Amino acid sequence: VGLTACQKSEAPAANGGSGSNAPSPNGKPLIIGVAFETLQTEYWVASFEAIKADLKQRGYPMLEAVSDGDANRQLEQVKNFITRKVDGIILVPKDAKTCLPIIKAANAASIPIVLFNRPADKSAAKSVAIVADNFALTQETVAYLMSEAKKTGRKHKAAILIGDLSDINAIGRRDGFDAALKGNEGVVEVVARIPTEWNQEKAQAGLVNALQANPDISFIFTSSDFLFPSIVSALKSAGKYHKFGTPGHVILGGFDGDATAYQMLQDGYLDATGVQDVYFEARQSIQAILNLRAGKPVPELIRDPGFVVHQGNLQQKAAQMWGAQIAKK
Amino acid sequence: MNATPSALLLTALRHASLVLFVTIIAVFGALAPKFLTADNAINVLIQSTPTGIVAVGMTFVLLTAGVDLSVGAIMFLSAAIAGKMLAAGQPLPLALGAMLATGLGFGAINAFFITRLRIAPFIVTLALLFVGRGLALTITQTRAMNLPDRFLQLGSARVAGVPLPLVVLGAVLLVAHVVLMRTPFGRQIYALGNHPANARKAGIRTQRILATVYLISGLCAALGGILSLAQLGAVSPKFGEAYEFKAIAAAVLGGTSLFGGRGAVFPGTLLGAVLIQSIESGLVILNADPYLYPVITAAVIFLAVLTDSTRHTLLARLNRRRIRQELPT
Amino acid sequence: MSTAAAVEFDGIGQSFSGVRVLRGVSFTVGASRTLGLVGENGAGKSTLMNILGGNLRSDTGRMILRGQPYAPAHPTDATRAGIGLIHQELNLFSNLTIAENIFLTSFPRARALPWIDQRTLHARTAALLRDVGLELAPDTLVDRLSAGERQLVEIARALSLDARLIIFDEPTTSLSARETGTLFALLRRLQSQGIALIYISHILDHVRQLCHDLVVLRDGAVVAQGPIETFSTPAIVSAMVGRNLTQLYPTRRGAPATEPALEVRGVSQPHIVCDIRFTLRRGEVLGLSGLMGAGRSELARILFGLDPCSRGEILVSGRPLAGANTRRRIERGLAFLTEDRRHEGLCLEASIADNLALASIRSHARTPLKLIDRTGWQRAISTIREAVRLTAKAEDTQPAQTLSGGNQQKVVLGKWLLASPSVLILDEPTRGVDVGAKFELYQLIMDLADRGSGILVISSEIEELIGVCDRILVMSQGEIRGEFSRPEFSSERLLAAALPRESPA
Amino acid sequence: MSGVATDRSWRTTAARALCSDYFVLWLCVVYVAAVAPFTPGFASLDNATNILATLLPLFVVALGQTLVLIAGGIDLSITSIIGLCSITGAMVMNDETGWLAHSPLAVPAAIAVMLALGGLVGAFNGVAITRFRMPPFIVTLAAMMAFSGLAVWLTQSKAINQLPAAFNALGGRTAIALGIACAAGVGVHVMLSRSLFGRWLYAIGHNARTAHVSGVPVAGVVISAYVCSGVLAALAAILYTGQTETGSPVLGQRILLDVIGATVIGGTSLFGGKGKVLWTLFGVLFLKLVDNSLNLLNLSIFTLTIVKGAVILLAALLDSLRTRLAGSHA
Ligand SMILES: Nc1ncnc2c1ncn2[C@@H]1O[C@H](COP(=O)(O)OP(=O)(O)OP(=O)(O)O)[C@@H](O)[C@H]1O
Ligand SMILES: Nc1ncnc2c1ncn2[C@@H]1O[C@H](COP(=O)(O)OP(=O)(O)OP(=O)(O)O)[C@@H](O)[C@H]1O
Ligand SMILES: [Mg+2]
Ligand SMILES: [Mg+2]
Repeated sequence: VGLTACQKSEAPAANGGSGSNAPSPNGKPLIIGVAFETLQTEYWVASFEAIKADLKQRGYPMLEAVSDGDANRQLEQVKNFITRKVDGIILVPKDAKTCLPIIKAANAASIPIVLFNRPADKSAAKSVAIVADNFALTQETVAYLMSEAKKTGRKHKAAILIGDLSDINAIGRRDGFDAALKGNEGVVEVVARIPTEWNQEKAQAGLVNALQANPDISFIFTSSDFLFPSIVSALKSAGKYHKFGTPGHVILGGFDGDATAYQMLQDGYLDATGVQDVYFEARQSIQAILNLRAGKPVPELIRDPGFVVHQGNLQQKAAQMWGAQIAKK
Repeated sequence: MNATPSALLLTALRHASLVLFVTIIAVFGALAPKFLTADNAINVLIQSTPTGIVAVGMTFVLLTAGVDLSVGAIMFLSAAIAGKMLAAGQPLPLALGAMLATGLGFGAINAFFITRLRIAPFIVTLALLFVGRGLALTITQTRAMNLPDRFLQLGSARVAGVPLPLVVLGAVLLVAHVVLMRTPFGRQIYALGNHPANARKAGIRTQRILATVYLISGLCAALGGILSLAQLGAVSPKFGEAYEFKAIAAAVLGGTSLFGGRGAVFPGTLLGAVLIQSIESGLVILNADPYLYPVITAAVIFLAVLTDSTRHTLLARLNRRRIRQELPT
Repeated sequence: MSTAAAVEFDGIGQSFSGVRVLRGVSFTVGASRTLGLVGENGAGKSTLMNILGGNLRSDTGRMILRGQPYAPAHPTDATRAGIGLIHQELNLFSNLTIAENIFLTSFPRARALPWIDQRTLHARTAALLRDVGLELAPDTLVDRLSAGERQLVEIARALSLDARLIIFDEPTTSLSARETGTLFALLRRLQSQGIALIYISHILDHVRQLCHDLVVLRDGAVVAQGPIETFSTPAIVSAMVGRNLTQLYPTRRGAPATEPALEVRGVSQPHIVCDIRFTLRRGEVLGLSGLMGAGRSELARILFGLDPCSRGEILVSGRPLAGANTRRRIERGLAFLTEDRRHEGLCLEASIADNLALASIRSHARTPLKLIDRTGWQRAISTIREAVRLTAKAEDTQPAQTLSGGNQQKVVLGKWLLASPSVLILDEPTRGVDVGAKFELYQLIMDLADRGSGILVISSEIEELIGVCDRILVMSQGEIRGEFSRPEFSSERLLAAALPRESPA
Repeated sequence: MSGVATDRSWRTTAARALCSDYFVLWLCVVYVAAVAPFTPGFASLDNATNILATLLPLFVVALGQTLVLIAGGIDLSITSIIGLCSITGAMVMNDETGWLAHSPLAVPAAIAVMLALGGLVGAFNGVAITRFRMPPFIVTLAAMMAFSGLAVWLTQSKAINQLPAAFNALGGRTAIALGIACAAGVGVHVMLSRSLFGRWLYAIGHNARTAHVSGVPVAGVVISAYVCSGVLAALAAILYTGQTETGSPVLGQRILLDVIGATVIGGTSLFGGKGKVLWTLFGVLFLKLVDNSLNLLNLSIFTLTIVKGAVILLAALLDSLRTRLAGSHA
């Protein structure tokens, strides 16, 4: 809501140039290069928009690049940033390893680089990472779902929608799910592990087939909220889409906290979702660049604790939930 | 010469792909009895409708020795437009009409560049793949869009007890089959694919046929998009991605040649589309290790095509014309 | 009925990438008359007919059709104007049936419905096939037809158009004596119906039998025209080639040696050939005669290793081939000029030089890396160009498909001559080749024989076999039915031996 | 009169430029000249090095694709070969869990394994296509699915780093990568234009039946073409892996359309018999220039895809214009 006002007042500054009235540590506006790996889910779009809005508010021009899942292209893009002499780089790397040469290139040009949402592996290359812990947050979310499942007093058959097997986040969430499962085998038995390749159609078809094989599935976890429309469609066609607390309700859990998830929580269909604090991460990334430029000490890893939103705490957490903000708009 | 073993062998060979298809289904059925239920068969068929319909359009194009790489982009773009229209409160039929019109429009652009400006279909449609996806991303701002429930109801509607998607698929197949096999236009497509220069010499309006073929492909892509949306209920930025490969694979699996002039939509392309979907469905029902999906799918496709090509070689050998009447020895 | 000329050419000129192929061609085809169009390979006959048929637009000049100016932009315009064109290079689609090929642009429709009326289609096709003397089911795939049969289908197609002017561009190249007879009867019937015909052929006897008028083209220009009676055959030949040609066949200098080049012992393949035995001596030109479908081409393909053979032995220079594949057989000295030059003889889009070199290029790859010795290669190409008298206009880098039919044939022959084979099998070697060039081809064949190679010539032209062979075998129903040595040669005896026997009761 | 003459000579020069092998190169030059003034940092030495570094591996893969396309086939499995080779090489030599960790033989052994593996996949493709007469599109599509699935499974989705510095230098140091790519390019060029194999390959692409009847060992040559494509993809995997210093199962997964697109833009025919190394080089260069300039222009991802499509179309349009002009003026 506040964003539009800012955009208007800052409009001339967006052009950058020497006449800008934007304050910055040494008087000139900083050019920040933002390189994303993908913009193909709500979550990344929201993060991207959050960074963009934050930078705009500060009057810093931004260069953008999206590599569409290609680690090599990302390397090219960051090199292009360096060619353009940016003052800082915010990077969503493809994975923990392919980003190392990118970081090295930035180090060599002494440009501060912040990894957004995905950490790099340990190495000599220096960077700051702002991360939500996929593993821990998923574990926490699934643990909540388990406790809900226990309350019903019966054993549940479960399906998990796994993301792209070559995506590090997808793997982290899968592992978090498995970790939460440990010791709870008596409560939940996984009867379907559906690889979705982050594709809605595959998710939908896979879930329909899983429900075909096990019509009594009553527990579904998805590695990303953006697959919820597919899940809802599959559940509806199986006649199993019921509100929380009504008989036949399928326990649903997700990750990300997008607008659809918010809506489903509000309507009482969704049990819980793990939310990453996008606004916190955006703010921290830019602050880290400023601090690095100012020579202040910055920790190598800044954690976004994230939080689980569920039926019990929806009202109090909604304000921090990026999906809720979008849904309200 | 009537009931010799070779006559029996011939019949078996003629229907080799069907035999293989049944074998694959039987294997899945033996491993998971749930797979062989009527419900599941209908499910698999419904799930293969979008691929099937897009592949029917693709078959027309492939028969002329062309290719249409823009089908996935057409699906996405038309879906994005429909999503926006529905969000703006337009009636559903209008949105559906707009989708089909988009498909036709893109088909017309393809046709214009290919027939008027004589650019290779591969390049034209590749370029339109980029343009189409780019436009769609602009329209959606890379956000997922949830469609109103009316759309999902299309997917579960029934006509005289038959699910609507199956009715549409059946109609498309019937029309396409009759057009290809029983109309002058269809037979001329085969002639054109066999030898374009000779087709012109023979007095066929080759440019007109080529143009029509791309229009058909565009229309089928949009129609496939509608059916897919009717199952998903949402448009995501990945919608329709890699559909060009899926459609070509289904057509080629059904015996259509990339070099033109050979192939058929029924049963060829239909079998191809259903086979791909059956494998996926079977694997989910078996709860197979997600890592094995691509390997098994590839193996089955390989086997299917191997059978088909062996069959062709054997048939050609058995069908060789005879000069002499040999006395039985 | 109008008395206007069927068609009038007025100053037609055409060039391809700067080379002039037709220069101011003017002549008239009278109403209901048959005009013979003759000329050397590459004289421009087919090009002129392509202009008439709407495949090409001429650079200069105009045409007048039955008194009306006529400028077709597309082949359909020609069809609509009542012109039927039978192409020199067969123009059929192998993935369609005979019926579909014939009615491709004029399918009979079911009443007011968009789809094809299959019954009418079949009935009309069957009638047309009966007319041209082809006993095949209308729904046979063209893929399964031999060259001769395809030619008949092409003719049936032209008849189906109900054209008032039909052009036959070398229609008998794949036909044997019997089918040619049927065709001529058909042509006479057309003539009597008042249909004008243009008949292009290199067989001057045929032209003489059929035509009322004659036009001779040389190098793209009309060099002679008039009623056929005013020309003697030698006069036509000298008008065509621009010099006097005293002989149609070169005289044989050498004589066959005694040692065998190729021995075939009891070769059999069920349903194809049965117990074929003969010996081809070094330096011998052996003819293989027979009717269409006798199995001559099949035998040649078996000898060359393209088709399987279940029994029998084949020896080259005394050594058995023992199941060697085609490549091995070529290395052992076998060569095979196929009758299907478009699909098996040439790479149409490749250059003339590449086509010429294809079979022998291996011998120019010397270094361990198998790099081509380019000077040696180029030298070989230019020698062979000379030898086969390839038209001087053609450049080595030009794609083979831009050559006239006869010159394409020379390229294929040149390819095999370069491989200096010890046994050369020729399947219809002079198909579409003009008289002058034929003489040269025969000369090349005989020279090769004189150098000690054995030569097997398959031909449907009995005169040709009698003219060049030392000995002739006759095939029928997949068996050898007769052997004739030079003194016994006569068309009647050869034909009699070629006729199929009644099948045993 | 003289006006006509100069007009004619101007036209012949234009026609000659249009017909030459260098057409796409001229297109690149024109593109750079047109775009540089609006694109900050485009015409700089740094950027040229960037373009070069990213162009090399793509060029190497495209070389293999060119061979296969000339023979009238297509190779969709290249991306999976890159991923599979990348992780196998990394498994052999990485410093933590590598089978040959810290051994002096690690790097050469890894390279040998990678190239051999590429060749093996190529041989598999080739044999299936020639011996069993299966369509290349499906064979290589199935190979793509199977081998990239295999690569992801082998690593359980995790990338492998800690590769020896000597190996990383192969792809990471542009000068070395340039040397490797040049060697590959020259090798393939000589093979195509000077060797027996090249002649045979073009003949097969033009008409495989004629080639067979003329004694060309068709199956052997086609299999070799696929093997070459596999080995070149493996070589590209070495370069890519060196650049990213990581063995990743999904390396190069998105370049398939780029590779085929670049090759076809260069002028190679999808129907066989036509193609040259130079054409492919210029095609790759053109594609990379477009990518790079659009990137520097700071266009949003949406606009970028649209503009890229439009530029490809424009290039093709010019190409078809030149073919028509060449037809009427040569
Ligand atoms: N598309 C083309 N491009 C270049 N040259 C061509 C083309 N088509 C034909 N020619 C040339 O035109 C000349 C005439 O060819 P045409 O086919 O008309 O000869 P023809 O008289 O029919 O000979 P033949 O008796 O061998 O059939 C030949 O020299 C041929 O090479
Ligand atoms: N590709 C083919 N497929 C099926 N049948 C064929 C094929 N080629 C030829 N035939 C058939 O085989 C028989 C013998 O072939 P062909 O006619 O070539 O023999 P031939 O004695 O060489 O006669 P000619 O060469 O005069 O036509 C014919 O009846 C022909 O129809
Ligand atoms: Mg001709
Ligand atoms: Mg024959």
